[in-house]
Amino acid sequence: MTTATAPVPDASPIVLEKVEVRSWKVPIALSVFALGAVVLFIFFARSGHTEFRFSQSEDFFRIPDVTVASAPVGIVLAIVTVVMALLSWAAVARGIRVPMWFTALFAVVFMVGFLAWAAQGDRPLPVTSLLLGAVTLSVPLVFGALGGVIGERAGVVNVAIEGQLLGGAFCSALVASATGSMTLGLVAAAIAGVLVAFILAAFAIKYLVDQVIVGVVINVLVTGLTNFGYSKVLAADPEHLNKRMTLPDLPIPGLSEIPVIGPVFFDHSIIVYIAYVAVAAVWYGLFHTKWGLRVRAVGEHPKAADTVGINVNGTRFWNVSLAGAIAGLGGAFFTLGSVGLFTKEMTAGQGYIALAAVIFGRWDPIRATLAALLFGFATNLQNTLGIIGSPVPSEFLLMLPYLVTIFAVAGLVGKSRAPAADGTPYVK
Amino acid sequence: PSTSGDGSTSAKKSDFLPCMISDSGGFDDHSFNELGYNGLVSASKSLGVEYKKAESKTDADYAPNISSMVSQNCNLIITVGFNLADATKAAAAQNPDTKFAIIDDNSITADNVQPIIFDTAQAAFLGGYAAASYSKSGVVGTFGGQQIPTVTIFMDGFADGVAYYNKQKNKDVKVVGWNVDSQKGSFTGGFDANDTAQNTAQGIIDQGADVIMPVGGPIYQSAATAIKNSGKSIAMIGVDADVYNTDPSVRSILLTSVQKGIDPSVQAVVKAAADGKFSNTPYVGTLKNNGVGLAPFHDFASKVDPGLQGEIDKIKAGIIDGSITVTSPASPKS
Amino acid sequence: MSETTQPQTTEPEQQASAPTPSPVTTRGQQALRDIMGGSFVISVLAVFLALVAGAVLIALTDPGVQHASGYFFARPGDTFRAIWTAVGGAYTSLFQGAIFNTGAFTFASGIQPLMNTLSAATPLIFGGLGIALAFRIGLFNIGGQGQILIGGAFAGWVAWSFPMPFPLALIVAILAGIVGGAVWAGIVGWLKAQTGAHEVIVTIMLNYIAFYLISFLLRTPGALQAPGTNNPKSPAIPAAAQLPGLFGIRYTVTWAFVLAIAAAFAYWWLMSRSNLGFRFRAVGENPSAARTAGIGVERMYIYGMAIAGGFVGLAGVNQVLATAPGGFSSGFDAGLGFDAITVALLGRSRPLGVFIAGLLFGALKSGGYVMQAANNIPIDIVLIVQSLIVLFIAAPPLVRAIFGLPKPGGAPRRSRRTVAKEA
Amino acid sequence: MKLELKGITKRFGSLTANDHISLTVEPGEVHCLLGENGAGKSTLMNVLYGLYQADEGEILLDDAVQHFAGPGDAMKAGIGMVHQHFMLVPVFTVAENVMLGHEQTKGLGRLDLPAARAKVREISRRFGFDVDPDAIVEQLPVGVQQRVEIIKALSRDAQVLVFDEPTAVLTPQETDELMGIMRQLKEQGTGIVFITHKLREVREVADRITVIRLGKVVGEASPTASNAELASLMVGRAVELTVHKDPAKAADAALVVDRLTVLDALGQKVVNDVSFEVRQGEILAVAGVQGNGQTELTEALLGLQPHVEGSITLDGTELVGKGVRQVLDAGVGFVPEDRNEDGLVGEFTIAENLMLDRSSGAPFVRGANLQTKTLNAFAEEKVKEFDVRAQSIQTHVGRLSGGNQQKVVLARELSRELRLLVAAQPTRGLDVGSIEFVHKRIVATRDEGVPVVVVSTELDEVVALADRIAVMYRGGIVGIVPGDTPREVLGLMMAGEAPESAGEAA
Ligand SMILES: Nc1ncnc2c1ncn2[C@@H]1O[C@H](COP(=O)(O)OP(=O)(O)OP(=O)(O)O)[C@@H](O)[C@H]1O
Ligand SMILES: Nc1ncnc2c1ncn2[C@@H]1O[C@H](COP(=O)(O)OP(=O)(O)OP(=O)(O)O)[C@@H](O)[C@H]1O
Ligand SMILES: [Mg+2]
Ligand SMILES: [Mg+2]
Repeated sequence: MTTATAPVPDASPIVLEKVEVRSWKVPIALSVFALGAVVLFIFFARSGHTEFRFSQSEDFFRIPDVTVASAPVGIVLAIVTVVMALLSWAAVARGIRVPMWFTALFAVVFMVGFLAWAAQGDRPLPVTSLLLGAVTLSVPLVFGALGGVIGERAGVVNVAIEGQLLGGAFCSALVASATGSMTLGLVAAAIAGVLVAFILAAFAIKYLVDQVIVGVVINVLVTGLTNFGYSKVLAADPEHLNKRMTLPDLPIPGLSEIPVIGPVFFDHSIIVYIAYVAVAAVWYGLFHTKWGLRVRAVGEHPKAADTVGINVNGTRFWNVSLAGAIAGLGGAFFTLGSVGLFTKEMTAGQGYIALAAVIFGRWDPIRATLAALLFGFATNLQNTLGIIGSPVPSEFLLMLPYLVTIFAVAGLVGKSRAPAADGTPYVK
Repeated sequence: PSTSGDGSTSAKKSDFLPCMISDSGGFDDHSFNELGYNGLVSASKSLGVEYKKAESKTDADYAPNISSMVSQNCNLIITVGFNLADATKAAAAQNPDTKFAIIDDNSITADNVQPIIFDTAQAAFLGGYAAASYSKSGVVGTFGGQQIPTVTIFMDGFADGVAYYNKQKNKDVKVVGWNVDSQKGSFTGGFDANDTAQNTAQGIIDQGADVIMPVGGPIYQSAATAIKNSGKSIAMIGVDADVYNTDPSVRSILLTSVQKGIDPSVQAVVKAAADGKFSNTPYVGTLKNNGVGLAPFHDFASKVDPGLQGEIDKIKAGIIDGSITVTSPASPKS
Repeated sequence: MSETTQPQTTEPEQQASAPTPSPVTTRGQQALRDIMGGSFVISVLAVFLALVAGAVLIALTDPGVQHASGYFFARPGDTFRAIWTAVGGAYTSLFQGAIFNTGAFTFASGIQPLMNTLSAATPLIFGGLGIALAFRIGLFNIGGQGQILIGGAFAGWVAWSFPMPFPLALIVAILAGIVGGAVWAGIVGWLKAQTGAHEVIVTIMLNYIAFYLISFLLRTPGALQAPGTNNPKSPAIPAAAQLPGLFGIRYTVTWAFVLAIAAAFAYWWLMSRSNLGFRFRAVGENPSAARTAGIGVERMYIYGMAIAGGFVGLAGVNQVLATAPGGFSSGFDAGLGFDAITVALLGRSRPLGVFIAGLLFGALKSGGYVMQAANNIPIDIVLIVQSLIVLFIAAPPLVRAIFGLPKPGGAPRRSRRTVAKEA
Repeated sequence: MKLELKGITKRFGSLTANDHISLTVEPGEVHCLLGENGAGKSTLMNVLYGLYQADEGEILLDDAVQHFAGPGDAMKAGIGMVHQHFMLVPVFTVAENVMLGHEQTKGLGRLDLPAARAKVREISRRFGFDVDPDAIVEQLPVGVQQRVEIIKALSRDAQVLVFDEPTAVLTPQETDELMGIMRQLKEQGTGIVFITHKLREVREVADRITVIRLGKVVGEASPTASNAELASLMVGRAVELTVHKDPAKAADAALVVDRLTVLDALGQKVVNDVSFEVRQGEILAVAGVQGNGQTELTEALLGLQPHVEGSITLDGTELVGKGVRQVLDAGVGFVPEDRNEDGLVGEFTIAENLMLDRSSGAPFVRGANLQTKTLNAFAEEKVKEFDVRAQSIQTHVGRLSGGNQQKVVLARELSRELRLLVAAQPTRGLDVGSIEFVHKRIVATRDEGVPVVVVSTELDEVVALADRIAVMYRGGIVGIVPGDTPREVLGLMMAGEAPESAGEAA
């Protein structure tokens, strides 16, 4: 048998015949919302007007307010949602996948309708501050989610984001007030995050303890430590420690003047700009650099990485630490970035929401950031509607971000693919 | 700052041991737990006795905390907040020799329990009136931590005070963040000075409010940050203590404070008990007994209407003599 | 997720039972080695290490120690004496609050702390069993808080809405609590089965949702709010539905403790003796093999979460019918949901283990109250000690390294192949 | 470059996987390593490659002693390895996989992908490969993935190349092609270590053969040695290489699969319009290269696949649309392809595993109570009958050897009243002795009149067991041929050629 002439098997990727598997998830979800729209906007229609306000009084350029009649707009938009839901059923029945933009458009229509319904009354709905609040509320989530993305891309599930945020918040307040330097406070926050990450890394990587367990226990530990430290250290010396210090806003010249966009994105303190940079850097780093290639290799197939000379556990260790630094920095937002001082358990479960953003964002820094923004928006919607008076009890609005999360992980994300070795310790 | 042992600095030592248990807010809540604690510390200092304190983290801690205080042989146990009512009641029944006092609750009738309650709506009414008078935009706002009576009583009084001003002056100052009739409004969901609180305050500012009364421990700090960030001239009304004194950093924006005299009332109750004059008659803080009140305008004295203080004094007198009635669904029923 | 059930799966404890001592070590040496390296000693040492860490924190933040250390080089003895006073005092209080109050005048009041420990342990055992059961199916139930809230609310609502004579009212209320917890956790199982939604995320989210839901109902007249008040608080539980004191009203421990023992037995029977438990374990250890063997993995997720929620719901029942029969407010879960996770981990998801872990953490808790009252040490120290215990337990090699202990079954460890070939 | 291993010893706990092994590979030589499962071949290569550190012994390259702290060092020294299980990151492109570990970067740390692509193309051209540098690895057929592995090794200028069982996943044609590549490398002066279980391949390319048993070198053999000689050297005793079986007795069709199509989660037709019948007392072997739909076919038979169209009837009963429980209750015995993943619960005891698919009702469950006594008696009996070697029935299955694990699976599946047996890769990873046993039991089952479907990628096994052979390629059945069809024809069919033309070509 001569080898040179042996039939060369087809080297093209296996392209198997394909038919669309019909998934009724999207039509079902849309129908549920459309039904809600019909019930709320039509059966519980509210007469009167809804006013959307886009500009703040001091804005240079002003966009005029928009006032609409609540009931007609609600009815029309409810009908639109019903039509869109029907369209999605029709599409799936014909084997067409409901495109993402369609779902997004549906969400926007529903949201406008909901706002027109809920914000009815003589108080205008301040659109700009609704969005501004969404951005600020999402900043710690963005930091946490970036930490989560890096950790999980490297193969270590980071449930300890909560602990890293809390540790960062505590140390930033402690160091900033003790030294009087907020820069040192930021550095301290990052270091605190790294220290928490060390515990996670040691137990997950060296002692092979289940990573979810370590994460949960670390969160309890950090809660205990910061509460203890608060009572025994910060609160024991109120003259010197835990004094209110907040980072000043640094409006970006030019950009911050743009109506709506300017105040929403370009008039923040340094830590928010760090978040922007971090998102871009993590995205670029993960997908376009040697570092990112190695991180992803270690999270997908550690043994393969090992066989090409990459130190798997070392890579994991340092990247979990890096993730800790980023999440810890996010902790400083709670103190230096907004409240100015530390209070017990002030992160209030945001770390877990950040974890949800990681999954919702399919382990991608950009998508995770968008997910974080969505959670921020849901939370702030609650604030805003509470102020202008809304027919929905405040507790139900407060539930909103959590309901959104469940919807997200159950409905929209489905079984998206985590890094293959995520959560699995590497033993040679 | 003080630990349990070192309240004993002054001369006349006594065996009297007053103790206090916080609710789940903790003693550093910048609110009624802290004020109660301050009262305990002051009273102990002046009596020259030691004291003990225990913080509760959750509702389940109340009963064990009280029982450990009993086992520490406390003579008077002050429990802070209506949440501790059941635990206090049970412990009082089991330990008839120990005296108890409970802040913000009037549900217990027992020989050894003294309720300490406040008709805060009266003071908040004055605050609302002052806010309406000071407002130039015609919009004033309030928001709360959680929707519980000890919070909404402030908001009710505040809104009623604004309404009273409107009636008197034939004005139309609006209140955002609280609707007395529907009892719905704006709450941050907790008593933390966090972003939610700051955004809530921001939202109220966006509604054009130029006076804000945040009700609920440290959330005023978030409101202060929002006010400073807004760059507008907006005034804030403090609650519980005279915030001018407790937090100098907000003096420049503080119009006044709606005071709830927890600190002095605790002092009074502790001293009475130490002197053997404990009584189970409720201590009700009102404008009349200065248990509640409106703080001075301090730095804002020159900015408010020159006649305002006079009007306030007159309304106060009216409330005291009953010619003006202030009621809230949350008012203490006695 | 088989590691969840036994964080130390890399530790072949069972090897201790393999009757194959190597010729170089005697049977006795081997036994000693196994005991010293085995899980019991590790557990004891883990508790010890955690207490030492707690002691360090206590000493570091003690004003007396700080004062004495200011002149450490002049008189180092003072510093050590101060440390001894601070730590010794704190742990004495811990003991007196958890086991026996040596300062009490009568034995009956002396054992009050022990009774407090039992009553503090009760909800931890219930919760721990629920979390442990989920672990055994390979599920991570972080939703204890929500399940306690809903379970407790169900129990309470049934108790005051349907007046019945004594044992009946109590039984019905307890069952309602179980159902409440089961429903709330069942949602998680259902979502996981239907959509693959990760239970860690869903349970956490449902905690918040339950909290706000209960908060809303508690301030809504006609729902859970006590009639005639404005406080967000429920009506009192009628006496017929309250869990009576086990040794009279003198002690806090109620019949709930007996119920906890029964629950541990039920758990044991379910997991070790019933075919449903067999399937749960199969799914937990290897879902694909279970599926191939015709076990409905998704159905097991739903059943398993629901039963786990039922156990956790009992913790809610305890809070409502025993701890605070005067009516509850929205925080009555008291953080038990998270404590229960540590109990399940420490108890290694075994019924007896969970029971003992519950007692231990119950003791820490009730001792913590006295430590706080007597020594002004924040009760958060308990949280720290608790989480450190679990961390140390999960990493036996770390504990062994710290104490220089041998590996269990070290040298005579046999490979699979040789066992098979020889046998 | 000359490679020398001197006295390499590697222990895992008390197990000595390599016991003073020495061996030399000259430049331009193909050195074959032979040995049964677990003999220590891969371990030795992993030591050479720096993945494990030897407990004793040394590695010399051109007479210089090497100290490899990790694979990075070994690669730098000029050693390349094509692993038994591919070491490719499935979601990466070919170029990314090739550059991983020695990435070149441009400004801002940006990966220099164009350079990596060029390298892939250059090597592909040199060896006549057709590999797209931008293809995602997991979408490539295994044969191509293996070329990526080779490119990866060559891109680092390997002087010594280790192939660890590279042919296990290849069609006979692909195997021949690989032999060609090896010869080409050899001519360029590369030293090659070649590990395989297939004696035919050994004799074709080997210059030298070393046989390892239980971690020790038991001897060298010449490429001209017979199969029987090599096999007895490997196992240490004479081995029966063929199964005795009588011709199948004709009977009624019991299993009828008609136009079966299975879709995976992405909607791809992983099994495409497949029809066949199996008669009572007949073994139908499904041959084909791994990944051509056999797994999905067997899973569809058991009711494990969610998207199935077409019909499967067993003795007239429709099985499509039924759950696994009902299919098992209909009398289907199932030996899964991956016993650790799908067949056994490692943390369960032997006894528990024996009742795994009978956790409802008699005899092991009464009411809701497990009947431990009944189960233990049953387990004792089966352990004896199937010669499962373990300390006791309470031993955790995870601690048994692969062969004994497989016996537990067989004992469980064969002790029910069967109307169909489906066995996927029944002897994968087993040593020759265990293979003998499993094959005998399968033939015995057939002889009891049970229809049997055996799926195997090993042509030897297919030829040994089959009464008829169905060859699968890319989801479809290329053809169903008699059991005595020549290997060459089967090989061509496995590459997708229809039986007629395959017959002509061979
Ligand atoms: N990391 C490890 N830890 C413990 N034992 C191991 C490890 N790796 C391999 N072994 C054991 O070492 C022995 C040799 O394994 P190895 O993989 O080298 O065999 P092999 O000859 O390559 O077998 P095969 O033909 O199945 O590939 C086996 O008994 C195996 O179980
Ligand atoms: N995957 C499945 N999908 C749908 N129905 C199922 C599935 N598995 C089982 N069933 C049906 O559900 C019912 C109960 O199944 P199960 O296997 O638990 O029965 P069982 O063994 O009798 O239960 P138990 O032993 O607990 O009494 C049966 O009617 C069975 O046919
Ligand atoms: Mg091998
Ligand atoms: Mg059954």
